[in-house]
Amino acid sequence: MRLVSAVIKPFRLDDVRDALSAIGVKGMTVTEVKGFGRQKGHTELYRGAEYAVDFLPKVKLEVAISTDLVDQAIEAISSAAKTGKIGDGKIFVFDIDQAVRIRTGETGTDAL
Amino acid sequence: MRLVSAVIKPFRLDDVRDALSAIGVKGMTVTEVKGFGRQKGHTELYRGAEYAVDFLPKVKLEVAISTDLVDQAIEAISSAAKTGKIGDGKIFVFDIDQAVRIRTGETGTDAL
Amino acid sequence: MRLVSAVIKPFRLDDVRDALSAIGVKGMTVTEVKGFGRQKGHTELYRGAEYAVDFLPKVKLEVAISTDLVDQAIEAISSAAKTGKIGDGKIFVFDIDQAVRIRTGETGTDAL
Amino acid sequence: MEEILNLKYALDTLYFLMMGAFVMWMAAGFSMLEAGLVRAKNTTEILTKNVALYSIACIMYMLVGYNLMYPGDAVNSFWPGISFLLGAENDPATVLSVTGDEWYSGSYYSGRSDFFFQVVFVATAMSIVSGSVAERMKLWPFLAFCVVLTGFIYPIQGFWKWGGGFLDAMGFSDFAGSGVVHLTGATAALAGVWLVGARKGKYGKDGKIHALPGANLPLATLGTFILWLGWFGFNGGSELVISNVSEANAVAAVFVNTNAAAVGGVIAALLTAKVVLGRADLTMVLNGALAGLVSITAEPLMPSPLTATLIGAVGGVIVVLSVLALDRIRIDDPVGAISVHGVAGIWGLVAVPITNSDASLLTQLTGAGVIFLFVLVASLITWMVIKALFGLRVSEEEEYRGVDVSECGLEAYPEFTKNPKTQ
Amino acid sequence: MEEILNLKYALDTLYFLMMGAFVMWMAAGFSMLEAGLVRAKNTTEILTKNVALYSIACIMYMLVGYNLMYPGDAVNSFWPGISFLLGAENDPATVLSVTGDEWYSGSYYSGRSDFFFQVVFVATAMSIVSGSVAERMKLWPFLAFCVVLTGFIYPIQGFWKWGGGFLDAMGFSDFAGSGVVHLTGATAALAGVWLVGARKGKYGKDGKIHALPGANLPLATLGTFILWLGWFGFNGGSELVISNVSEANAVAAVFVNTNAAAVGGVIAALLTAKVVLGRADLTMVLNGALAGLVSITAEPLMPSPLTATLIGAVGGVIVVLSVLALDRIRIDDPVGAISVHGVAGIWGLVAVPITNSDASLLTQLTGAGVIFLFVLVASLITWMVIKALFGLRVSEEEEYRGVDVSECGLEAYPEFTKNPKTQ
Amino acid sequence: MEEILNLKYALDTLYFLMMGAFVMWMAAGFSMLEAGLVRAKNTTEILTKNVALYSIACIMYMLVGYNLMYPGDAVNSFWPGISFLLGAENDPATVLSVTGDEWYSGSYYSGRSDFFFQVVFVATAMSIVSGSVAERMKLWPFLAFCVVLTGFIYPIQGFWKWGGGFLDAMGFSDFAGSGVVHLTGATAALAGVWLVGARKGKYGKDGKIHALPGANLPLATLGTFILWLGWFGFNGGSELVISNVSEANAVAAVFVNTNAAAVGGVIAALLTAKVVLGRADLTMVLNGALAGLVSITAEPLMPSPLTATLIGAVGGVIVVLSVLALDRIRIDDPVGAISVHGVAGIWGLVAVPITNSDASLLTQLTGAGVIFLFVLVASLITWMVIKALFGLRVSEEEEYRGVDVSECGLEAYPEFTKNPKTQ
Ligand SMILES: Nc1ncnc2c1ncn2[C@@H]1O[C@H](COP(=O)(O)OP(=O)(O)O)[C@@H](O)[C@H]1O
Ligand SMILES: Nc1ncnc2c1ncn2[C@@H]1O[C@H](COP(=O)(O)OP(=O)(O)O)[C@@H](O)[C@H]1O
Ligand SMILES: Nc1ncnc2c1ncn2[C@@H]1O[C@H](COP(=O)(O)OP(=O)(O)O)[C@@H](O)[C@H]1O
Repeated sequence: MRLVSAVIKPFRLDDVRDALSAIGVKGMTVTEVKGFGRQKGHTELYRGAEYAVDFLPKVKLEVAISTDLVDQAIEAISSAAKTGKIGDGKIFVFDIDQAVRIRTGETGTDAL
Repeated sequence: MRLVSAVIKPFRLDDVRDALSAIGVKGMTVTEVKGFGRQKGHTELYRGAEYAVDFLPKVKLEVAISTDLVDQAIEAISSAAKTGKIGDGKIFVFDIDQAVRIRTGETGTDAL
Repeated sequence: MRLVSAVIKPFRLDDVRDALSAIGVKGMTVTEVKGFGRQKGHTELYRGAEYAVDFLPKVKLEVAISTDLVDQAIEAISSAAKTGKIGDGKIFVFDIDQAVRIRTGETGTDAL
Repeated sequence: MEEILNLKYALDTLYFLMMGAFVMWMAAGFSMLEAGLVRAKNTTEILTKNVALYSIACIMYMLVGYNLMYPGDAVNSFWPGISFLLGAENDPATVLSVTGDEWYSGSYYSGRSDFFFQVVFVATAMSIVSGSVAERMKLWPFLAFCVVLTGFIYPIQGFWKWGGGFLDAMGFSDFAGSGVVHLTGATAALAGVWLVGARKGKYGKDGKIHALPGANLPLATLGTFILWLGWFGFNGGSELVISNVSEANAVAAVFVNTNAAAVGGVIAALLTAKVVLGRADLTMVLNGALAGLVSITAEPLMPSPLTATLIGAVGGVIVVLSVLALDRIRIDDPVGAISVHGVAGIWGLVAVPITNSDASLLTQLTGAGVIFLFVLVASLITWMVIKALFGLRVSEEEEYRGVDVSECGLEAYPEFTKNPKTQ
Repeated sequence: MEEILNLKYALDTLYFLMMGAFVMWMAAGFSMLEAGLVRAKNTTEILTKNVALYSIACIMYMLVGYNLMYPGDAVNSFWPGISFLLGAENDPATVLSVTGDEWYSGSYYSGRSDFFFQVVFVATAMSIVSGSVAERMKLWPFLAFCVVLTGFIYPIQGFWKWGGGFLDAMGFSDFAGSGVVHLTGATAALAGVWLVGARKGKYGKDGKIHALPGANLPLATLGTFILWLGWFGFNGGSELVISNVSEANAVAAVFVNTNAAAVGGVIAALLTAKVVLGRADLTMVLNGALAGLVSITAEPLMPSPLTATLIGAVGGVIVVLSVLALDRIRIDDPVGAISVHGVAGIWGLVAVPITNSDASLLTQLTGAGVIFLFVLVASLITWMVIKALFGLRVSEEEEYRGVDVSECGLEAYPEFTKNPKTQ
Repeated sequence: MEEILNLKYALDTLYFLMMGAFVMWMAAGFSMLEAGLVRAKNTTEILTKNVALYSIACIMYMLVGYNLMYPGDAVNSFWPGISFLLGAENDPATVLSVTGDEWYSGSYYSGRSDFFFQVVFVATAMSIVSGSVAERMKLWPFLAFCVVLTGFIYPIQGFWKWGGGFLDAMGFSDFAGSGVVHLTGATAALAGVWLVGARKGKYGKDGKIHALPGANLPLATLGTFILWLGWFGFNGGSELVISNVSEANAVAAVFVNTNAAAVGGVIAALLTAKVVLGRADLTMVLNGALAGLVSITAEPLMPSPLTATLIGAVGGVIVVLSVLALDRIRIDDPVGAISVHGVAGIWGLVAVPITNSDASLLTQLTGAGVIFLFVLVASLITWMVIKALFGLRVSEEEEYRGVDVSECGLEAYPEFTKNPKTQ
């Protein structure tokens, strides 16, 4: 099992969710995060004074899937999240040791 | 060391924290997340127009513990978080390479 | 590649970001979280009635870096985040299986 | 002379309408105060209740309440007799035919302006109830109670004093309604709180009292200021006429004293909170302002400004202690309305003899007791009937998710709080 | 006698100024209502628009509008002729020289107080527009439209009725402006909505209507209460004088009926929403209150309080159905202003003959039709010219990020919502 | 004749009380404006300060300030002499015994109504201070300053002009208090800001000016509208009587001009912000409205409406530039009160001779200088004594966590923002 974790632009979330559903992903968990990277923040003015917006709003999506689905998932996320402009985000893949579905106690890929 | 990461229903958080404390867990980190899974969202009405609530509020709990505590922790979380209804959530376990307590510089399980 | 994940005090975020930039880290992702640990919450009064603030506001910082940078990153975060008072937080390091930059499709350390 | 009468009548009517408009504005005050002191997930519902209760009060009072309270000729001094809708407006020719001293025993302002002033008072009484039972009482049963209180309970006891019933005959003194309006509202609220029970999570098994902090204190502060402004109409209009030197002086004295009592309540509550709780608890300060206002409402005319300040200050001390005490005996009143309007209302009635030699402590206590008992019993019965028919309280799950979603289907601040809709 | 005239004049002026101040307060009401019903990211801009439109209205009406609407001597009953700035104030000596019956045909209150009362009406008409085109129309083009509406379109049709033009001559009846003010504002809004189009995401490709919930319902409720209070000035002041028994009675009747219609609207909208939508939708209840008020505005004097309640109630039913219907035909009005002021405004005009035998249904329909058509055509032309010159709508990306940042550079609630600034 | 006198007195008293109630309402305006412009974590405290300062102002002015400002017979034209509490109300018999021309030199309205009107002015002056020192000054030392300002500093300089002291004798002209009230408040604020220092994080080491955006702009807008409405009372009531044609005309002119100056300020500030900052900064627009109002306050009677608009517009330009300039010299005023009330206040005084030929530029400058210097010195001394005794500023950690928690123990929006309580 792997955890595919993707940081993406917020307004692409629905597209990415649909793309993942299309390849059979049944569940995912989403967190609102702030990102810092090559895409630079900007400076706002309030009453003539500046304030820097360094961190940009992003969404982090975590999907636990069986290992054989990883490439498809990366592909699905990439194409749905891509705008081609700087700041599109990253995908990281982690190994999952164990998974449990709380409601039933199922473990392993059955739990996903 | 392992990181036990659990996505649960928000109103079970206090019970889960108590259950983990009971088995000797000293710390944890909690994030508000939104979940998508078998438990479906629902549709609301506002001035006669619909809006879909697709993502449901969940809480993600992360606990770093020594490897030998993992089964107990899973057990503790599962029983405290379980309502038996759909949407109870998942537990994922990850391997931790290294851990550091910032205040003291302690590493490994001492840092937890 | 490794993911360095640090839970720190919120008001140290800017310092930590600067310290990481100084060692060449180009991007990071930040999440607002609530922490529970040795640092205890406190009790507030509202109209004479008490309420417990058990979870304390923390910030979680996630940085994907190449393995050889891990020690420097830990050092940078530790020294920038340290106040010496309880509750300074933790650093956990995880192994990353794969990384992809969505915009370009680059993988591995090129994606960071 | 006719021109003078025309002007007098017009001036007093204008005065009365302006004062009534100020009191109407209190409906906004209660709405904001209560919306600020409940949790975010129960905000839409409390707003809906406030808008609807005002409306029901106006309709019921027009249909039957006004005539109950001010009957043409009452059956006896306890029961006014029933009749419907409003009577005719004063006839100009009749008005202008009065002479000299007759004037003030006749109709000196528009009958409709009198109705307008009175009707906004009823709404005030009912507004007191909504805050106390907030965050757990169902919408429709609450509105059913509103029909009964504003159509019957309030007007009947109102008749006893202001309609010339037995409390009036007895010499009971209540200038603008510390008893008739505020104690009435608070007593109905108390009955409701008893029957609906405390909010889930308010009182721990271990005897601990938990705080459920209000979501929006600027709104609560705004509500208090609105009420404060409205109170100039509430008390100032209760002088009823302004068109000569003595009356004008009286209205001015009422304005000054009303303000003085409010500021006395603020400072006293601020200091009491600091001493007793160790902090400048803004919600207590706001309660203090209102308690000061309620305290002076029974007699805003006779005190000197300094005395008025002190009467208000005592109200401010009382209200803080009362809020703490009611919590001890597990009467869960999210906005403190029972303390503000009930406890300070009784203090206001009791304080009348200090400055008004026509009033006696005993009569004041009797009056307070009569109002309290009658409204308590009548309200309890009403709440119980409603409870038996429809239930009073939302389900535990609905309370957890917030009554906004279950009762109104709308969140008040959909973008500001985490979505509490689902477990 | 001179003293009497002095007092009459002073009393009527005071009355007029107070009523005007209440109407001015409606500017705050529209601001809060609209700010509460848009999404958080479009809040600063709607506030800016409201403050600025009020200001432009006052300036334009002073420069040219007032004279257009109330010309010394009109060119004909369709075109008043143009002139600038305000005339001189009434001369005291002249005022005091009138006798007896002459009085009420002369100037019975300060000319400046008349201007003050009238100018706040113009602002009301324009405030109706801002809500309907909210969340997507650019700031400066909106203000350009404001110049034209308040300086020309409103005054010209206002002249036709209140300035003694052909609608007045025809017997068209519109006491305080269900047509002249509310229908005018709503029609200009409708034209704007047509040209600017619906908010992105409001109507799905699949024919689905999506909700874009308002961010702050306590604010919307506060706005409604402010408007409600202001309406006492709006209708109550439209009686113009109060200084004798009959006039005082009339003003009082207007107050009572205005309130009655509002409460009728509240209860009717609450029940309609419950029946049709299955929930006590607070935003519909607020619309109901305002629809009740708009409905009675054409004739707040003649109905009995009960009839006024019913007229308002019909308005409350209509507004709920109208909001749903307009959404079906994809007229995207975030705050429901077209339904509240336009549809209920027409109902108000049509309802006049029920209680006022001087009015005829046909004339009322003619008047409504004339106002609607003139304002529609004039507004469409104006909007189109502005669109051609500057464009009306922000870019898609700006709409996504919110017009607060793109148009004003400021967030309304920087700490309460996620930063929506960047994609 | 007696009936006429009765009516006159009653009418003027009613007018005065209504105007006073409007000014009292400004306390809510300042509260909302300031609560909207501070950060969320400092909101409860600013609300507490506003409610408490109003209360202290009322008490201190009753105890000693009113007599200081309007002494029966002053010691000399610089020092009024001290006495306590309020005098007796006008005796009806005496009032009614005056004849003809004597009238307006005697007491033409209730003495209590005069106190009521005056006392709400004091509170206004003090409200100006709270905003400027917000977000870092301690609660209790602030209230200590309030005691001194409202009991002594304000009344003494007020005596110099309105109590018949040397500024009045000199021909200094200040109709409703651009100087006596607004410049006084702003100067006291300036002294406080100097001594308490800038908010942490406002000015970077690198000379950079950082923004600390206000948390709730709808609230700030509401506050501005409340102040705007209140200003009709502030300026309109300063005519003092209304009961004849000339006075009624004067009051109406004041209403119209007050409104005109506000709208001038809005439009000018909007355009200035657009030109200078490149954006339609709502907070500047709100400051512009208030600056317009302050500008016209020294002379709202004589200008034509057009001139009043222009005077307000100059105020609107000035205020934007002043806000930017004060930031440059590191005077950290979170709400812009020093610019709005101080800089525009001076402009208002200086502008009087434009339309009032009785005033001279030199006298106006002298008056402004006298008020500024006296209040500055008196305030500096007071602040310094308080600082020495109790300290003025919260600790750095408390400032970081927000003064709501450290000073009041309560968060204003516990559910809307991240919990800022702990590091
Ligand atoms: N090394 C990193 N570790 C963790 N998150 C990162 C890292 N680099 C970038 N991110 C996340 O990805 C987002 C986009 O990265 P950025 O460098 O701005 O653009 P791009 O994805 O186009 O390279 C950032 O806002 C941040 O949230
Ligand atoms: N594959 C997955 N990867 C990550 N999170 C998941 C995954 N599946 C479910 N979740 C999380 O668990 C929550 C509950 O899952 P759901 O399928 O609704 O019910 P259940 O836990 O009863 O199977 C979801 O809301 C989501 O947050
Ligand atoms: N075992 C753990 N797993 C995950 N997060 C932890 C763990 N222990 C502590 N934390 C996080 O670190 C923060 C600081 O820990 P705490 O024990 O309070 O102090 P210290 O870091 O000084 O030991 C906690 O608030 C929590 O967010």
